[in-house]
Order: sequence, then structure tokens, then C-alpha cells
Amino acid sequence: MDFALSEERQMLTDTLGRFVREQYDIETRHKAAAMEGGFDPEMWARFAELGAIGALLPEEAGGFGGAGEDIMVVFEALGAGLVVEPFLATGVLGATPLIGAGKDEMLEDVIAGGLHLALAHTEPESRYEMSRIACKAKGGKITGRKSVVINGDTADRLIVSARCAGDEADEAGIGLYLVNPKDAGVTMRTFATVDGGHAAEFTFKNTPAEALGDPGGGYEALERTLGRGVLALCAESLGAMEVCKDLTLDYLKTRKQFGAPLGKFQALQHRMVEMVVAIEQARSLTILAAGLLEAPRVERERALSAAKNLVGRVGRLISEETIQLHGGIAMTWEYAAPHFAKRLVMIDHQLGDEDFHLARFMALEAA
Amino acid sequence: MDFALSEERQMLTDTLGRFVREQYDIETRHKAAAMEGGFDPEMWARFAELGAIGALLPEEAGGFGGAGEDIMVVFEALGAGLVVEPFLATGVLGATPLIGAGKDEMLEDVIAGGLHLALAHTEPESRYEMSRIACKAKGGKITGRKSVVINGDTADRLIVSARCAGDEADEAGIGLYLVNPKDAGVTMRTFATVDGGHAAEFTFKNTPAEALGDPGGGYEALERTLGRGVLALCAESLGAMEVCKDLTLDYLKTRKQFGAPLGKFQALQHRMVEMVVAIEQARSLTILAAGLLEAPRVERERALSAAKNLVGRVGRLISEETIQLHGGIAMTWEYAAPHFAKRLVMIDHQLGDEDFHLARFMALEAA
Amino acid sequence: MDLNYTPEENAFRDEVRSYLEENLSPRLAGKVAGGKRLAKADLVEWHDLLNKKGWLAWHWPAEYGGTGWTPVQAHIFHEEIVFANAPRIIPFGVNMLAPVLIKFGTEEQKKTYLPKILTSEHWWCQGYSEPGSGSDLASLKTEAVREGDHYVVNGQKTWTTLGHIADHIFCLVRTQKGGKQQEGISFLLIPMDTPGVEVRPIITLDGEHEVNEVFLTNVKVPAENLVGEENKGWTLAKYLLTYERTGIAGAAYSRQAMEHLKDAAKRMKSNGKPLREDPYFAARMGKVEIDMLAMDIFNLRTVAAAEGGAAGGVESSMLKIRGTEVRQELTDLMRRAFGPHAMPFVPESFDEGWNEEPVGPEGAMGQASKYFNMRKVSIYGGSNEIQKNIISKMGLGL
Amino acid sequence: MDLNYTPEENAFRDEVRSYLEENLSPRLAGKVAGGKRLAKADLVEWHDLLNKKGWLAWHWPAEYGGTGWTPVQAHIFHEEIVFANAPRIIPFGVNMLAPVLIKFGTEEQKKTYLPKILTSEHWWCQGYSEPGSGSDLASLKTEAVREGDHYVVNGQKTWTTLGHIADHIFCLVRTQKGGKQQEGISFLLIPMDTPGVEVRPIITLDGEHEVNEVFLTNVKVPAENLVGEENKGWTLAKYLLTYERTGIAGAAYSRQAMEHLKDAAKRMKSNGKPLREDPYFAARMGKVEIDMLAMDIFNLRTVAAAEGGAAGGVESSMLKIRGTEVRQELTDLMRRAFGPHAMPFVPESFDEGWNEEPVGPEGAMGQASKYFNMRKVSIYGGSNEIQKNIISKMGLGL
Repeated sequence: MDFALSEERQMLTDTLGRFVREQYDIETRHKAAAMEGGFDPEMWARFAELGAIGALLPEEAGGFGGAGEDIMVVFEALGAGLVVEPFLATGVLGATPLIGAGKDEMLEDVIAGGLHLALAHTEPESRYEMSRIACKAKGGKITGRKSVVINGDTADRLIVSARCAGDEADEAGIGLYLVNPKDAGVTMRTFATVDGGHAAEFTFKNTPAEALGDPGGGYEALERTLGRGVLALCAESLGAMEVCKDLTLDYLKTRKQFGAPLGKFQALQHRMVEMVVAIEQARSLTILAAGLLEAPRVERERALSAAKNLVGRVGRLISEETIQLHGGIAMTWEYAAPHFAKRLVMIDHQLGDEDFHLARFMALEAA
Repeated sequence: MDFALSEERQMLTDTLGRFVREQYDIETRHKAAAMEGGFDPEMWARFAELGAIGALLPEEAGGFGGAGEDIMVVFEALGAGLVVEPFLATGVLGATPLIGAGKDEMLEDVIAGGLHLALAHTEPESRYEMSRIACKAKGGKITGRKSVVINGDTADRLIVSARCAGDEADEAGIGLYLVNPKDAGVTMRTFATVDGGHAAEFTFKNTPAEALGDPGGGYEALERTLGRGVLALCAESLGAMEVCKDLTLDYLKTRKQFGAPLGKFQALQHRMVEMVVAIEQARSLTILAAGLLEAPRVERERALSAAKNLVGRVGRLISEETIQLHGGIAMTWEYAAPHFAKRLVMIDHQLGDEDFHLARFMALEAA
Repeated sequence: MDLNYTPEENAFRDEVRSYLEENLSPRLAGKVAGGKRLAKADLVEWHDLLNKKGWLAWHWPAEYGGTGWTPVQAHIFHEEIVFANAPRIIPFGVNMLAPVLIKFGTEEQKKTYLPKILTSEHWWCQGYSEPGSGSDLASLKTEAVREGDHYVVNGQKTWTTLGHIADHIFCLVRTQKGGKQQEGISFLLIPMDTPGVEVRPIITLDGEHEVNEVFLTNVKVPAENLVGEENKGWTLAKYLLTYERTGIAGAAYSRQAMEHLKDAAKRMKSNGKPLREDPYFAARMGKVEIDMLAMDIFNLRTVAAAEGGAAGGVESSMLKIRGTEVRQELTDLMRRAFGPHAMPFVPESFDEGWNEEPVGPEGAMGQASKYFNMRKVSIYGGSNEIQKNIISKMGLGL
Repeated sequence: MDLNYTPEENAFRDEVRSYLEENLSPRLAGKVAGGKRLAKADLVEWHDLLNKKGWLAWHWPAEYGGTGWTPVQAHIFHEEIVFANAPRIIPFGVNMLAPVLIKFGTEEQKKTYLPKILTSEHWWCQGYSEPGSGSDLASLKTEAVREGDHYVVNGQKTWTTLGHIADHIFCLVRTQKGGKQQEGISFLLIPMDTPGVEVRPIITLDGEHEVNEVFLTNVKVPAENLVGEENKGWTLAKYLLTYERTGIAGAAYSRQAMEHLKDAAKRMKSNGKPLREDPYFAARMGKVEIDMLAMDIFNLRTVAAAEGGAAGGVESSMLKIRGTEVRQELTDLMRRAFGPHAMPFVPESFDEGWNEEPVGPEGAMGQASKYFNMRKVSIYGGSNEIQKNIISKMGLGL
């Protein structure tokens, strides 16, 4: 049993951590978020140079990592900087379905920072369900609607989940398709998200689509893709939680009220302790999920759902306590903490919230 | 709008409150609980003299109260003394089905303290469901099993819920029957409960039973009976909560640690405040349930379920915090607080726990 | 015990409801219902509408134009305002400054200011908090030095709600140093067009502008603008803080939010069925509804006790705590209800003119934003921690 | 990063498991599994079984008979004890007093006491807490006055676990007054058959007798029974409190309790279906299982860090908090699982001989009692509030 990172991972962690700390302060982040596509292309190129994208992908895909541990360390570092560049959309949710699908050139482009991807999966009625897909695929064309496609507006290619057979929630009959959003029959509406990101809605009408693998047997690939995304989100959340904790602790030590630093008030001390313990708990399950990312399905998916549930709960606690223990200052745009706090809560709205994953955790055991 | 008690209720509250305070300390209570039937018959007679039983029943039944408000004030006073005499079993759950059922003499006996009753309703498989009744009634005889019949061991007569038609959870086909536990075919096993009470299991085998009202249409009467019981339990809990609060507050003020009374530690102060606020909330819904006890069904039952859910939640909070804020002393039999704490939690195991009533609260609205 | 309103109270409710139905413009009610940003003109329109009926300053003593309503009537009035989708009454002039003037002001001050509060000719904001004094208000540092018939004021106020649309500010200032913090504070009225007054926006975490910083640099304030005695301003400040606490629980807002939540839970789907049938969501919703019902009755009990003459300072603090918790919990459930659709954020949609097709299902847009915005209610008006300290000290004797 | 045990560690687990399977009597394992009261003879039988294998004092230095196990091995050992339904190791002699003697005792003391701890010839209990000193241990008042070659001890100890079956007690006593509380404390060994030692039972809220009061009245204790220096006993006390904290999280107990809960949730019915399909109950169960999984990994991380030489004092406090919360939550769910059937209370059923038909469904009886009993774990061993103070001060610098 060994919880230490390998030397390479430690180096990656250190390098990326330093880069984020030194080059990606909250002002830089806000500037990036305010750019046209919702991120800074130049910053993206620098991340690519550092190897941060390649670290998310295995050697067979031209990367040099791709294990649970890699996803964990990269996204924790990104979370600590509230990095708005499209790592999740391109490097995880977009790239995973391309692995082993004869798309090595595209993956090479992804790793070099030259190609942007997005997973168009959520639908107006699907909420967080993985297999509820109304979007139809027939004869190399897809028709349907996709909602809240993170970084969909800047994607060069979309990976779209669509159904060629089965009822609306069946796992069988689902396929993943490669779609060029510039192709015929695509309508896109772009918008910002409350945590500083970008997303888009898509309508497809007989849009040309290339099946990735078996058109009716894509559920497994979809689940693996979403699972890697879940791990990435958990780790990102951890990074943001640690920042919230540090900022709050620092504030308690420096801000004086009634003649003493806030941190001398026992009620606040105990709440701070609750935060710290909760973060250790969330970290523990993120580690577990990372360690089991290649384990058999039920074990793997239970660990992922357990982690996402706990991260959802803890993320909310840290978010709300960070704001409350700070008081007014954490309600202001100018201060960094509320932006981390917002991201923490919004992570619960991506790839399944705490309730969804709690129900899934229980259902998977019964299965 | 008027939350004040009428003059008569205020008098009853004062008299009963004083009696419990002055004549029913924790030692008296333990002694009563240790007696053969689990309570003190002499004390029961004194309560009867005070009018505490009659206050639970309406004039039509020979009583002089019986409104939600009466049940509330009586049981709050009883809860404050952790009174172990069989008010719930005899005065509420037992007596309610007799009202208007041509049993005026029995009711007279009840009010005078001479007749003991118990409701045999829960079954091994029914959990808290009101209509899941496997006990069968046929040709004036009943056959089946009943569990955890509170004060069943000392009851002169049982009111038994049994089914003459319908599936095991149907509301139709249920009747309430009067049974003499000394009659043929009755087996009884008696035991104590963890909060100092007594209960019994019954097996009926072709036991003679007299139907109270329509043998197949008794669900409504059963629901009314259980509803009155729910209100009584909520009020009893409130009484016990207030004692827990007072004992804890007193302890915080007097017990010194690290050179200061515990009550000077802010973390404990804030937890004490949480308790106080929670009790006010629980009191509010108990008042609402009392006020709506004669309201149309959905309104009434929703208020009862809301109150029982909240009382369940708050009862647990008060119980656990009372013990934790005291520390070791509240783990000892000798001290009063843990006995109140135990009762608070056990109330959640009677007539539906917080989950049951939460689900019911939601289902009733949908209905 | 009788949980019903009296026939008189019900008649009063009808009267309020009819007046609002007939007089509140659908345009304005629509803006409130739609969560649009309100302009100053909207607020003035609303105050005018109430003032015309004599209801704006309902709690002032009769001689100044008050109504003599009972606490229950006041409660009903506030409920109806919420249910009518009317804006809230902006409290700084009518509910905060006015009672102070009435109790501590000179006849001249009353005559000058009270009528203009009613007509909105003066629009007040509050200069209490400072960057260094949050919960510990008495530690304020803004300084007023008497020079002849003027005070010269220097310092900084913050969290000044709607300061950017106000023309007057009432300030707590320090007129004497040394001694106890609470001593040496004075209460000053300052026209905001006085040279040296500068208002800078504070943008909140949801990107909105409602609160401000107010910088005071060598601001000359006539001595007659002092309310009450010099150095005794803390008495006025405390009076103001305890004065008008009707509606502190926000119970009516919660009831309205609960209706919106129920509506969303019927429309949104989970596993192909209405969200309200999702047991995990139903459990959350049920629990909040129960907490809300309890808080509503708790609030009514306090109102009824006030009717009976009881003071209820500690009860207000309890209601502040539970009321804000329930409101926050409701916005939490709203964002959850919409799932991924709570993420989109289109700030233009809060503009009056915006009427594009919403992103995602109806009502989803902006729910996350509202959830974050609502974090403020447990911070302002005396944070919930401060309320707990008050209850602990005043109510429990700890 | 590798979350698997090494082959060597797995082999070690097999060794422990086999030994326990072969040597722990089914009678004793059955008593533990059935929640029966254990007699002293049971505990001695258990200690003997471990001592025979050299495992009772596994953490002692090798020269005194320790095993040199790594933290991971110790963790595995404790897990297997739980899974085998073995009793816990009674810590007072072997885990508490012994390390103190080894570090601070004279050669004579080591020679006298250590072997008898191993053989159970001496059976120790702990005299730390006093009625007036709960969390504030250093405020203890039991007094020892030196008279010639003896100390004369007067005072009262409380919460003395298993004091009624012990023959020796190690006590913290005050040998000097004035100055800082922590100064003037000494560490004394007292045979319990000394005149003036009286043990009185404390019956706990569940009606059981496990803890005691120990009254000390003019108890003459030979001076050679002093461990370490006079007035320096606080150093020993602190050493003892931080020494052996393996298993502070009770993770293995929680995993076992979770299995029992799952079993109950399959057997019990709600709405005619297994309770585990009741979504409200399932949500509770899932949440606790997730918290437990997290705590288990957190515990392993700490164990692995100890293997790497890290200290982890604050981590122990965190594990104490979360570990006890999870254990309490599990007993809470157990009582809930059995619904009304959690109420019956048949204390005779805890006796070894009792084998009547249980009241209610299998496993129901006594669950409420266990829930109440388990409230102790957040109080003893440094209450969770004290742990929070420690984390706040040591870990967070507040």
C-alpha cells in the first residue's frame, strides 16, 4: 500500500502547481474567462507545452499518462487556479472516446493544444442520466438536441451521444459520433455559465456524423468517458477546496473583530476544523476513485459515485462556510474566494449531482 | 389569531405541571417504571383525580376536553416528568376508538382510572404503515400477531386492528375490534422497552372479538386514533425537550473546565442556541397539528406528519446534544438527563419515524 | 388557541390585496416576478403608490401619518406585498431613519425630512458599516471633527445598499476618541451632493451592483444635521437596529419560493418522471417545507405575542436565523431542481427589455446566481453568528 | 500510488487470520458476535491466546517482547481481531501502563510489572479522570502526601473502565499544590487490595456496568510505586495519551457494523419490500457507507504515512472525530432499521446463558441500547470538542 506519488507524477504536480501559482492568478483567470471563447488560447498553448494535456492521455493515445493518478494530480492543480481553459471538455470528455478509435492524428493535435473537442451528451430532458438519450442516429446522420455542452462553442469537433435503437433510457442502442459543428444542420447557441465558463446548446438536424466504434454498443465507452470526467471534477474540486480553506484560515487569522482575530472565536474554530476534516474525507475518496479507475466496472463506478457524492456534499459545505466565515468580503466579485466557492457548487451540477451519485452508488451495489 | 390557551386549559396546564414538578421526580418515575406493570397504579389514580385522563376525551365521551389543545397541554406536562403511566395507551390510542361506539360505560371507567386499554396494531411486518394489516377477522374471531403493543401487558381490553377483506396493505377491509386479552386463543409475551416502558407481543388464534363500528370500514377511525397519538407523542417530546434544554443550560452555567464555566465557550453557546431554536420550531408545528386536529383530512394529516417528522429530527438533536454537551455525567443512569434523552429518541420509533412521516407528508400533498 | 385570522383581519387582507391588485402596475409586478433589475423609478413608483394610500409609513406614530396597525395587520400587509409581486419597501428612509428622527430629532429636523421621505423627494441610504468594522459595528473609525458650525467628516463606509441611487446618507461617525468604543459616536445626516462624497460600486459575486462603498473626504456637514446629542449616537444606532423587525423571517418570501420550487419539481424530469417523484429530491423538498411551516408558525406566534405586548428581541434573532436558513435552503433546492440547466448565466436577461427565449427550461436561468446572492442574508443585518451570540447572552444568560 | 496491500502484507493477514481461526474459541467469538457481556475470564482467555503467540504486546520494543510490526501490519492485526469477532485487547496494562514503564520506569519496576501484564497476573485499570476534571484533566485534585517511605493518597477517580475486575490501578495524583496545574502531578501504581481503595459501580444509561468510581481514602502506597520523577507525572500522562493510537478511527468496527446494517436492511420490510429499497433509508445508508469508505481510506493514508515516518497527531484527532461519528451514525441506522422493534429491552439477553427466542426480528433486540451506549465514543478518549480544539490549535494555528 503506497499513497505516495511516483517521481514523474510528483514532478508533474510540482511543475503544474508552480505554473498555476505563479502565472495564473485570479486576475489572469478573469481575463481569460472574459475572452471570446471563454478562455485564453495562448494560456492553453502554454499548458500544452508543459505537458498538462498529454498527461491526461495514455501512451497508446500518444500521451504520457492517462491513469487515474494523472487525472487527479492535473485537475487538482487546475482547480487550485480555477483554470478556465477547456481541460475537461477537450482533454478528458472529448479525447477519451477517440482512444483506440483510429483517431491518432486528432489525439496528437489535442495533446499539442491544436484541436478542441467537446462532449455533447446532456439533453433537455436527461438531467444527469447517462443512458437517457433521445438524439437519434440513422444512416450516418444525427438529429436531436443537446444542452449545456461545456466549451461547445469553441470545439472544432463534437463527440455526440445518439441512439440508433432502443427505448429512451436503454443502455443498448447508444453510440458516440464525431461531428463537425460547422457541418450542415447544426444550430448553436452560446452562453456563459455562472462559474465563469462557457457552454452551448446544439440542435442537429440530419447532421453528418461518424460513428466511433460500434454505433449501438457505445454505452460502455460513454460510461468510461463520463467516469474519467467525474474523477477530473472531483480532483478539480479538491484543488479549489484547498484554496478556499487557505483563504478562510488566513482571513480568520488576520481579520479582527471585538478586539481579537476572528480565529480566536471557538465557534468559528470548530467550523474551520469541520471544513478541514471534510476536505480530508473528500480527498480520500478521490484517491480511491483514482486508484480504482481501471478496476472492474461495479467497483470502479461505485468508487466514482461515492467520490462525486462526497465531493458534492463537501464542496457545498466548503463553499458556504468560506463565504459565511469571511462575511461580506466574500460576497464581492473583487475577492478571489467567492469565485472558488461558485465553482465548488457548480461542479455538483456537472456529470451528476450528489443525489444522483448517491442513488447510483446504492443501485450499483444491488446490481 | 390567538396562540394563548383558554383559561380552563391554562388551569389544567398549571395544575398538572405543578403536580408533575412536585410529585413526580425522576426517582418516583424510576420506581413506577420498576413496578410490575411498568407504572404506579396509585399514581394513575391520582392523575385520574386531577382530571388528566378526562381532559383527553370530549364531552360526548364523558370527558371534558379532547381537543388538540387538550392533548397537547396534557402530554407536554407528562413529557416534562417522563411520566410512565399509560396515558397514551389508555387515554388516547385505547379510548379514541370507543368514542361514539356505544361504549360509554367503558369510557367512564377509563376516565376514572379504572380501566386500562391498549391498541394492538403494529405487526411483525408492518413497520409504521397504517394499513398493512395481516391479522384476520372472520365471524367474530381474530387470528394473527401484534408486536410492540405499548402497555399491552396491563390492558384490561385490547383494541385490535384486523382485516376482513382486501390485500395486506389496503385501506379498505380494515376493522377495529375489542378483545379481552384473557379470552381464549390469546398468547402474550411481556417485555420492557429501553425508555422505561412496558410492551407486549400478542398472538391471537380464533380469539373472540367485538367489532367497533363497520368491520371493513375502520381505516378512518384508525387513522384518527393514530393521529391523536401522534399529536400526543409530539407534545410529550416537547415537554422532555424542554427539560433536556434546562438541564443542559444549567450544566453549562455551573460546570467549570479550564477555569471557566462551559457556557463561556462559544462553540457550546452556539450549539445550545441551535437546540433552543430547534425546540421553538418543533413547538410551532405541534401547535399547528393541535390546531388542525379537526381540520379536513389532508390538511390535518399533513400537519400531523410534518410535526412528527420535525419532532423526530429535533428530538434526536436534543437527545444527542444533551448527552454530548454534558459529557460523561449524561451517560450515567443516576442522572436525570439521559432518561429524557432516551425517551426523545424512542418517540421516533412510535407511530412512524421521521422518514415515514416525511414520505407521508409528501404523498398526502400529491394525493 | 385559535389559528385562524379574525374576520376583521381577513377583511383587512382583502383590502390590501384589492388595493395592490388595482394599483400595482402589471409592468412592475412582472419585473419583480421575473427577477428583473429594478430602477430607481420603479421603487419611487412603488413608494408613491403606498404613500398615496397612507400605507408607506404605516408604523409611524399617528401624528406623523402612521396607521396604528396591529402586529397581525402589519404581518398581513407584508405578506400581501410579497404575494402581489410588489417590490420590497426600501427601508432606509421610512423604516430606519424616520423612527430615529421621530424619537431623537428636533422639530425642525422632523419637519424638514419626514415629508420628503414620504414623497421620495429625499432618497436615503445607510452609512453604518466600515471596512474595518463588520459585525463589530462600534469599532467604526469615520471621523467627524467640529469646526465652527460644521463637522468635517473623513472616512469610508461600505456595504451601502442602493447608495448609488440615493441622495442622502445617514452616518454613524466618531466625534470623540478614547474611552469605550460605544461612546463618542454621533449620528449625522449628509446630503450626497456635498463635495467630498464619492460613491463607488461594489460588484457582488453574482456580477450585480446593489451595494457600494462611500468615501467621505473633508465633507463639510452643517452642525444642525446632527441627530440627537453629540457622542450619544450609539443609543440611536441601537434603537434603529431593534426598531422595525416585522418580516425579519422573510416567511412570505419563503412561501412564495416554495410555490416556485413545487412548480419546478412538477415540470422537471428525473428518470423520466416528474422530479417531485424522485424520492431523494422529494425528501429534501419535504424537509424544507416542514421547516418552513414551522418557521411560519413560529413567526406568527411572535407576531401574536407582540400583539399581546411581548417584547421578543430574542425571538427576532431566532427568526432571523431560521428564516434565512430556510430561504437559503430553498434557493439551494431551486438550483438543484434544474440540474445542469442551472449553470447558464445570461446577465442581460435581468434587464427589463430582455425577452429572448430563455436558455434551458423556463425559470432555470439565473437560479444558481440567486442561490449565491442569497448567501448574503445570513451575513447582513447582523450575521447569524452575531444573532447566536445575542440569543446566547440575552436569552440563555450564557 | 498503489492502493493494494503488498504480497507480504497479505501473507501476514493470512497468518493472523489462521491463528485466530484456529485458536479463538467459538464460544468466545459467539459471545462477542452476539453482543453478550464478557466476564474477566473471557478477557484473560483472549489475552493468553495472544500472549502465547507473542502478539499481545506487539508494539513493545523487541527487547521486552515486541514484534517490530510496521504500522500497516498493526492495522491488519487490528482489522482481523474485529473480523474474527474477538474481544478487544484491554488496553490499560499492555497498551497504556507498559509503554510508560518502559520509557520512564526503573529496571525493578519493569521487571516486576511487565511480565505480569503479559500473563494477566496483574490486571490494570486507569485512574485519570475525576469528578471535577473531565476534559480538563490537569485540574485533578486527588492528593498524595509523602510520609516516610509511603505516599498517603486521598481522593476520587471516576470513569474507571473495568475497575471492578482490576487488581491494580495506575493513578495521576497531585503531590504538590500551587504553581501551574500541570506541575505537581505524579504517576503512582496502587494495588487495589490496599486498605482504603473502594470501587463503586457507575451504571450507565443503558443499565450496564462497565465503568466505576474509585474512592481512595488514606491509601498507603509504597514510595517505590512512583513511576518517573515526583511532580513530573504530567509528562508521563501526555506520553501515554499520544502513544498507541492505532485503530482510533474504529474503522474495522464500522465496516463490520455496516455489514450488519446491510443484512438488516435486506431482511426488514418497508412497504412490503426490503428496507434497502426504501429510498429514504437507502439514502441514509448510502451516505454513511460513503463517509465510512472515506474514513477508511483516510485511516489507511495515515497508517501509510506513519510507515513513512510521519507523525500525524492532528490526523489522529481528525480520525477520532470522523471515526466516532460514523460509528454513531451506524448505530443510529441500526435502531432505525428495526422500526418499532428497536424498543424492546431485555437485559438478560446479554447474559451468556440466555437463549430464549428473541423479541422481534433477529438482531433487533438491544439496538436502541447500543445506539445510546455508543454516544460515549464522542465523549471519552478526549471528547470530540477537545479534538477540535487540538486540531484548531496544533493543525491550523488558531
